[in-house]
Amino acid sequence: MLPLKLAVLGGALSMSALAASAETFRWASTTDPQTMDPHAVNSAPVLSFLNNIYEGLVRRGQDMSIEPSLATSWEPLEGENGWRFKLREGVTFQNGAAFTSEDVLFSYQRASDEAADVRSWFAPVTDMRVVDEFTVDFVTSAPNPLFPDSIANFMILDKDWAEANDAALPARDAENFATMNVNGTGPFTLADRDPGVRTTLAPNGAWWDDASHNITEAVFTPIGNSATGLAALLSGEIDFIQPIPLQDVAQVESRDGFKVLEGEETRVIMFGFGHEHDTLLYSSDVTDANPFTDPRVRLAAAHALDIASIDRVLFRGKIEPASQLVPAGISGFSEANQNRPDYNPDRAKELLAEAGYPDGFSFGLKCTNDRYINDEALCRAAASMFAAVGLNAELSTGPVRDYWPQLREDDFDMYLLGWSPGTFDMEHPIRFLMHSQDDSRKLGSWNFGNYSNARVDELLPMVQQEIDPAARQSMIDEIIAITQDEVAYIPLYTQPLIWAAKDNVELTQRADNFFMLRWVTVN
Amino acid sequence: MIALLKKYEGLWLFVHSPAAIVAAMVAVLIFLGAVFAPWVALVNPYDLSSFSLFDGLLPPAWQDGSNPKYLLGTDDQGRDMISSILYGARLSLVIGLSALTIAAILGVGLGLAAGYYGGRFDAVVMRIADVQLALPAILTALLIDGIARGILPAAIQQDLRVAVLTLAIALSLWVNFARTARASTFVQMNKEYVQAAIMMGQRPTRVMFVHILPNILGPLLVILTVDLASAILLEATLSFLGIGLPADSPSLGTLIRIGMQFLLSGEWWILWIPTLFLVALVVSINILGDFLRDIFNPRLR
Amino acid sequence: MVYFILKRMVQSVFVMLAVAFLAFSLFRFVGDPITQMTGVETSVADQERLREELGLNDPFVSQFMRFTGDMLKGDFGFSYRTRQPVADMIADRIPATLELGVVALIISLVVGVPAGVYTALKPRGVLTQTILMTTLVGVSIPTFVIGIMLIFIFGVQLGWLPTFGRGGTVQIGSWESSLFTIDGWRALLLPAITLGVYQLTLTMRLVRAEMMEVMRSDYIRFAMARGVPMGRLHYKHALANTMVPVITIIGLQFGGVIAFSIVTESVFQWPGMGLLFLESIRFVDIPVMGVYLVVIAFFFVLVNLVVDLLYVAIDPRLRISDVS
Amino acid sequence: MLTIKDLAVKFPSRFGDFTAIEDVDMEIKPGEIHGLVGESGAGKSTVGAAVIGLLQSPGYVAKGSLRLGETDLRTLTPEQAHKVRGDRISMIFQDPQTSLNPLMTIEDQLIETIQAHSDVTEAAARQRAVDLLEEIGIKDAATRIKAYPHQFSGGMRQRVVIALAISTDPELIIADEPTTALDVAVQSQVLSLIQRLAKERQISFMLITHDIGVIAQVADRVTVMRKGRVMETGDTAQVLGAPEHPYTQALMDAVPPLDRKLERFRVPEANDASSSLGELAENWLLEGQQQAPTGLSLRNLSVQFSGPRTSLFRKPAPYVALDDVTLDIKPGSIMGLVGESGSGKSTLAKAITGLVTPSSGTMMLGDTALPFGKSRSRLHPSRQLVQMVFQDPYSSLNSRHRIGDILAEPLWFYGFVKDADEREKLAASMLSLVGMQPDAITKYPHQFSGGQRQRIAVARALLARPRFLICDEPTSALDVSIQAEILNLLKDLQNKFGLTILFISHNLAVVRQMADDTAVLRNGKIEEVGETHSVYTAPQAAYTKSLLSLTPVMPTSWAVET
Repeated sequence: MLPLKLAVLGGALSMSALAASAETFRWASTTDPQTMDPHAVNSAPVLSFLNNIYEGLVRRGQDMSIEPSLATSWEPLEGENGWRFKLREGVTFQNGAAFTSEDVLFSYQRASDEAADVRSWFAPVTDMRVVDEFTVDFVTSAPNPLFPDSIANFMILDKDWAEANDAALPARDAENFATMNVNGTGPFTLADRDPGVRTTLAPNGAWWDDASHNITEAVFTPIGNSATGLAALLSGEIDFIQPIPLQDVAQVESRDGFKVLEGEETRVIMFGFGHEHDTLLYSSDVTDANPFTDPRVRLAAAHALDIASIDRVLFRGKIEPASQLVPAGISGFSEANQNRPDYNPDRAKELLAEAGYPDGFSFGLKCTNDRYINDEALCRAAASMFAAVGLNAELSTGPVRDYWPQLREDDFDMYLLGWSPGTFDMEHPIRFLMHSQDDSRKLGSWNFGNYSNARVDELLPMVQQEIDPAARQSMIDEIIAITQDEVAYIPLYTQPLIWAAKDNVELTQRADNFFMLRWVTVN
Repeated sequence: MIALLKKYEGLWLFVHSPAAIVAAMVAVLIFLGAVFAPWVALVNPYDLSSFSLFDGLLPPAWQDGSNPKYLLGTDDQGRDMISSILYGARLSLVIGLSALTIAAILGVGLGLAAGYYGGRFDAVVMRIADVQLALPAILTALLIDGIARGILPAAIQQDLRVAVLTLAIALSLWVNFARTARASTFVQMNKEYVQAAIMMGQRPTRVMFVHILPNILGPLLVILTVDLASAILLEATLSFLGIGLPADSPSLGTLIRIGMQFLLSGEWWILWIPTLFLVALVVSINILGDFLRDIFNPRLR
Repeated sequence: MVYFILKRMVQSVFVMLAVAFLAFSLFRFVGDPITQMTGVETSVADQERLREELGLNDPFVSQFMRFTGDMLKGDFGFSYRTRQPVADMIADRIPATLELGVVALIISLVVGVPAGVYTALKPRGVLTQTILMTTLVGVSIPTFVIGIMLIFIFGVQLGWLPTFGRGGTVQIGSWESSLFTIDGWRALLLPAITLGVYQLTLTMRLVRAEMMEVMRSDYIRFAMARGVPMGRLHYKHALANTMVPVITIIGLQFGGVIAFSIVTESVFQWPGMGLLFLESIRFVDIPVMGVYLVVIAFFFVLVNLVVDLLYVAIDPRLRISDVS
Repeated sequence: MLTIKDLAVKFPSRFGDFTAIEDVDMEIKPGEIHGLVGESGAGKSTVGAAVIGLLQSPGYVAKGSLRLGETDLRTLTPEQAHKVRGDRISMIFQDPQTSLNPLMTIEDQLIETIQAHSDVTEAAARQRAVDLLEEIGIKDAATRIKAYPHQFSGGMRQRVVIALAISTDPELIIADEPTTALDVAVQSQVLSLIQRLAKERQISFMLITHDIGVIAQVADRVTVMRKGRVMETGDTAQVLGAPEHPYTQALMDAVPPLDRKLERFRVPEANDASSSLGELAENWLLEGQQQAPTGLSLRNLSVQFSGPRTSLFRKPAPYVALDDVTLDIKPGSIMGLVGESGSGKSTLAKAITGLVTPSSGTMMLGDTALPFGKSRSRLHPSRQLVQMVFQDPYSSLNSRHRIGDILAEPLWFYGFVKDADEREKLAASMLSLVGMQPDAITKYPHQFSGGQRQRIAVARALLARPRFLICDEPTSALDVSIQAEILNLLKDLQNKFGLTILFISHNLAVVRQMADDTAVLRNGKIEEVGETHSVYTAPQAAYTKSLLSLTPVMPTSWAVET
């Protein structure tokens, strides 16, 4: 009797939920975009959210490819380094103002200002010029074939609107008008904003592109607690949530009316080493040397890790082991170097013995606990596996907020890092993670352990400027071979993307974990 | 005869209170388990080589797919649940008891002095207590944690985690001790044995600690018990809010926080077994606290 | 009596000042506000200019005076995280927390007081023992576990009540209330119960203890001896006298409500001050943390002043001076 | 009308049933005031509670019959019993401060009581309440009825309590120590009110008290109880004047007379065997007393306390506790200090011991001036020379300390005896000297009765080798027979060691027995001071005269000749 009653109730509820969803699409994620200003904060939640409201000169398609947006075409400049963009005509901002090259210039100046958090995107740019009302030039210090790819998140603001509202620069110590208000060209506009509580978007009727969604209103709610978020989905209060914990996939799949969207993010999770350190910082037994300078020791660490078990227990079979710093499918992926060190604890012990550490040694392992999926659990599992071959990791985990400063201060022996190639090309991790640190040229800026190889450093500029794909790939293959040989990093796996939605929702899961409302249809 | 029986009345009452006996047994069992964890537990959660991810997510012995070696199953790291719980209880009790010790020393000291000296000193102490009351336990703990994160170098934060947590809990609990000690001291100050001691010219410290303190131990003991329960819960709550202990040194609260991830995944034991354990421990301590309260408040008997 | 109230107000001012000082110290010494405000790539000279602009190089005392003065003017500074004025952020969240807290308090009183009276009058009854045991277990389960259990039972499995947020709210002036829609009440129910459970137990136990104490007093025995009807005896005589200490504790319990509202709000994604505070902690958003402290202290002081006034209302000994 | 036969009340406890009273027979006629007298633990209050059906849980009537007129009180259901309460039996409690609900006006409490038992309108009930208050002597009752209990003084409050008790016209009122908490003047008024009510309204009273004087003054008949049993019952004059039962006789012997001084009370002496053990202590005390007895003289001593602050802007009005007191206590003599509560007796003691700081005046102990209050250093010699015996033997000994430690503390603290074993020995010997078993040193205070504790307190005071002893109401918490023993002990010790004693008491009769000189204190002022005999026989001050006349005493004609 009771189960029947419950079933009836449940049915009634989901019907009412269906009725509601025809007009309003509700979704949740863990963090609230902290500002509506596209240049103030360089963080994924903000950029992902604002991509629904603002647009850049170029944008990424469902498969991550670059496609025209506010620019209709672009070509390298002749006679100097840089790119010329032809702008789309007849585009208006949400307040009705026309979009012109002045807005691009203004947005460039705004985004590259000292107060902007995103100014590093424009590090290669030396000058920007307005050619005519619908043509702009970006001049770069060197040939930069990937420049258009790198500015997909560079969003254009209306100059007059921003200046009239005293928001000519991003807010720094106090809010300004752009923190809470928007005026973009994108498919949606802000209807209501209650920070940390609820943000409501409405379709932009005057959008220049054809709207493929059928949403009349979209409500975003941040839900920090993953259990609460999942409960909200399962009780029908929201239509979609991004992400859900891996271990709850089975639960969602087992229920009628819900589906799980699984994909692979482009983010590769890896361990890095303090290549440059003379001694270990966190060792209780080896205090006069840094064993990790020996590639054999680094290889031993790689052999100690049982990726299969990690996949089975921690990730429920949802990860793809990684051999290099980008997943297969990304341009520049080195087909020639697809093998990763296998799980072989005996070999690991041998290698350690060869390197002069038959009994192993202890060292410090730094990890985040709120950055990547199961990051803390991964590190604990890894530490346990390292210990099995004699590598005794002193694990220390912390929030990502404290993490980058620690890495920048070289405060580690080994560390966890996840890397997603912003340009969706292998050049990106080579530039940031493999090239020697070079502050003046902004190279190797995330190569915290300062892995350094002269040949890699030599090859990078060549890769950057090479136009011929085959020649370029062979140079990349050489770099990958070197770094694999020297075990510059231990790539572990590609992080999965797990979203969940009601069955009646169709949406696109893009590999950068950005959620685009314009591809949502509610049936 | 009656006098003799009266002397052991507490014991007598105890023998005739089944709830108290059960509670005491549970508490003692958990306490012993915690103390002897290194000898009793199958694996040591701190020794990463003693367990393996290979054994991860095994259910309790009575379910399919279990390994009889792990009676209550394993967590996502392959740690034996029983071992984790024993070590977790150990850490929870260490934090709880050290926090209580600090709180008791601070609170009883200030409360005694406030009650003894009265006047301005008392007023100042009570205003400080008001400020503390205005910032309730969780808030204080969150704040101290936040401050510690702001001013301590990130590298040593991990190592100081337990200390920070203990301090946070201690600071939020001292007011209870201070208020109780103060109120009881006021009562004792009017007792003639105290006046006799003051009249003799005994040092204030001697009057406070040798004469008054033994007479106000009863209510303090009750506070001690009840606050031990709060301290353990507080630690669990802070862990839930994500500012407790890291997962590699799990307290009971941390185990529950980790377990919350498995609420819906089918691995129920990872959440519910530590939760049950925590509830059993706290209920037992609370029952003992109630029992002590009854003993020390004969009017309610 | 006027003196009594005045004295309490002076004490309140002291508490407020002390908390303001704490908040200020937090703001000033935990982390460097300048590095929090600026990106990694701001030059040192630029930072120094900003420091001078914001008066962070002034003497400590004058900074504190300015801080307190600004607070009194309602200027609470800007959040590091969102760059919004903290005053607005907090003010937006106050209604949610207050409604949650008040409803939880009402639940705890409406259930706790009668339960306390019952268990005091029938100390040996089976029902009494059951109530006492159940509530003991109730306070021994961490609040967050209770909250999540409620969500899964009533939100997910039964589908009766919403699992998060405030549901339908109505804007009354600047006050966003969920008390005027059915939807709002449905959303309020689970969090309020979660928050109320702990207070309920405390209230019940306190009423019980006080009631048992009062029932032994001479005036109750005298009222018994002159045959005052039992109902009147229990409620008019005993309960009224019980209320004085109970009100005190409810005043002090305010702290508990606020504290546990942080947990409850986090579990139910309830958009109150507690949730905001938690987010601020996560991002070391010191200005918000500091102002939250001051606001909480202000409410605490306010509640305790109300408690004092209630005392005066209940107890004629405070209201009317001795004339004999 | 009230007939009690063979009554037994038991309290089930974890150690088996404890029989509180047994074989109690008693009869009270209409309009009769029946005294029920006995020392603590005699079970007097239990009888009263059993009659009105308010035995403290879990006590119960185990046996016997209780009849009120034709009603068998034992067969009533709880509801019927509650109806009888107030309607036919009412009760007056000891402490008027606590027996009225502080949150309700007098009017509300009276009206609810009247309406609970008779079907009258509120207006009628109010009229009756006003009439009642006027009848029992509250002036301006129509206005004052609106007041709350705390607005009445203690005596007035007890009148209100009585008004409440008689508001329903009960046949019987159980008055449990109704005047114990009151000063003599008020006590006398309340007692005459009771007498008047008994006579005019024919209300029967069961007057429970420990005060033989009160019984002698108002009771028609009296029942003497001891340890839960009735010892003797009969007409007051007969029982008190010519007691038949040995217990009653001993009791009467222990009652201090107001009109003459006894050398010693006739009480069974403590066993002499212990006296030889006490030699060690006696010799130790004597050897420390080379100095001659030390007197104390107070000159113009005033003590002010700050009153409660009522305004932020005005300084609180000071409360004068002692006003210009001048007093000389001759070396080696006993000075009696009498006064009602609030007269400043204890303040004087505290001023001398340094617990309270006088605002002006001088204090001389022998030839040395005593510094005031906090300015007296912790090592000042007077801290040893002046010792005190307190009123409440239950709070004057630290219940968490062993008797041995309590007694050894002064020996250690003043540096008399360095060796711990020696201290123990001396302490044990001192116990013998005050009439206790020396093995008591291993026990804790709660293992002793009030009288024994008071002996221990005296022993502690002596172990400081004092020259000046203050006894602040040393016997007011004790039963008369114990009081007699303690008074004898104090007299003996004073004789033996030449102590100077300030003996403070509210009990005029006790002071008469003890003091060489007597001072009468009232509102912080000395009303009269002089040689005890002349103060008692020929008082000069009007206040002294009224005190002496209002103190309830046994008629001299009843007194048993010694």
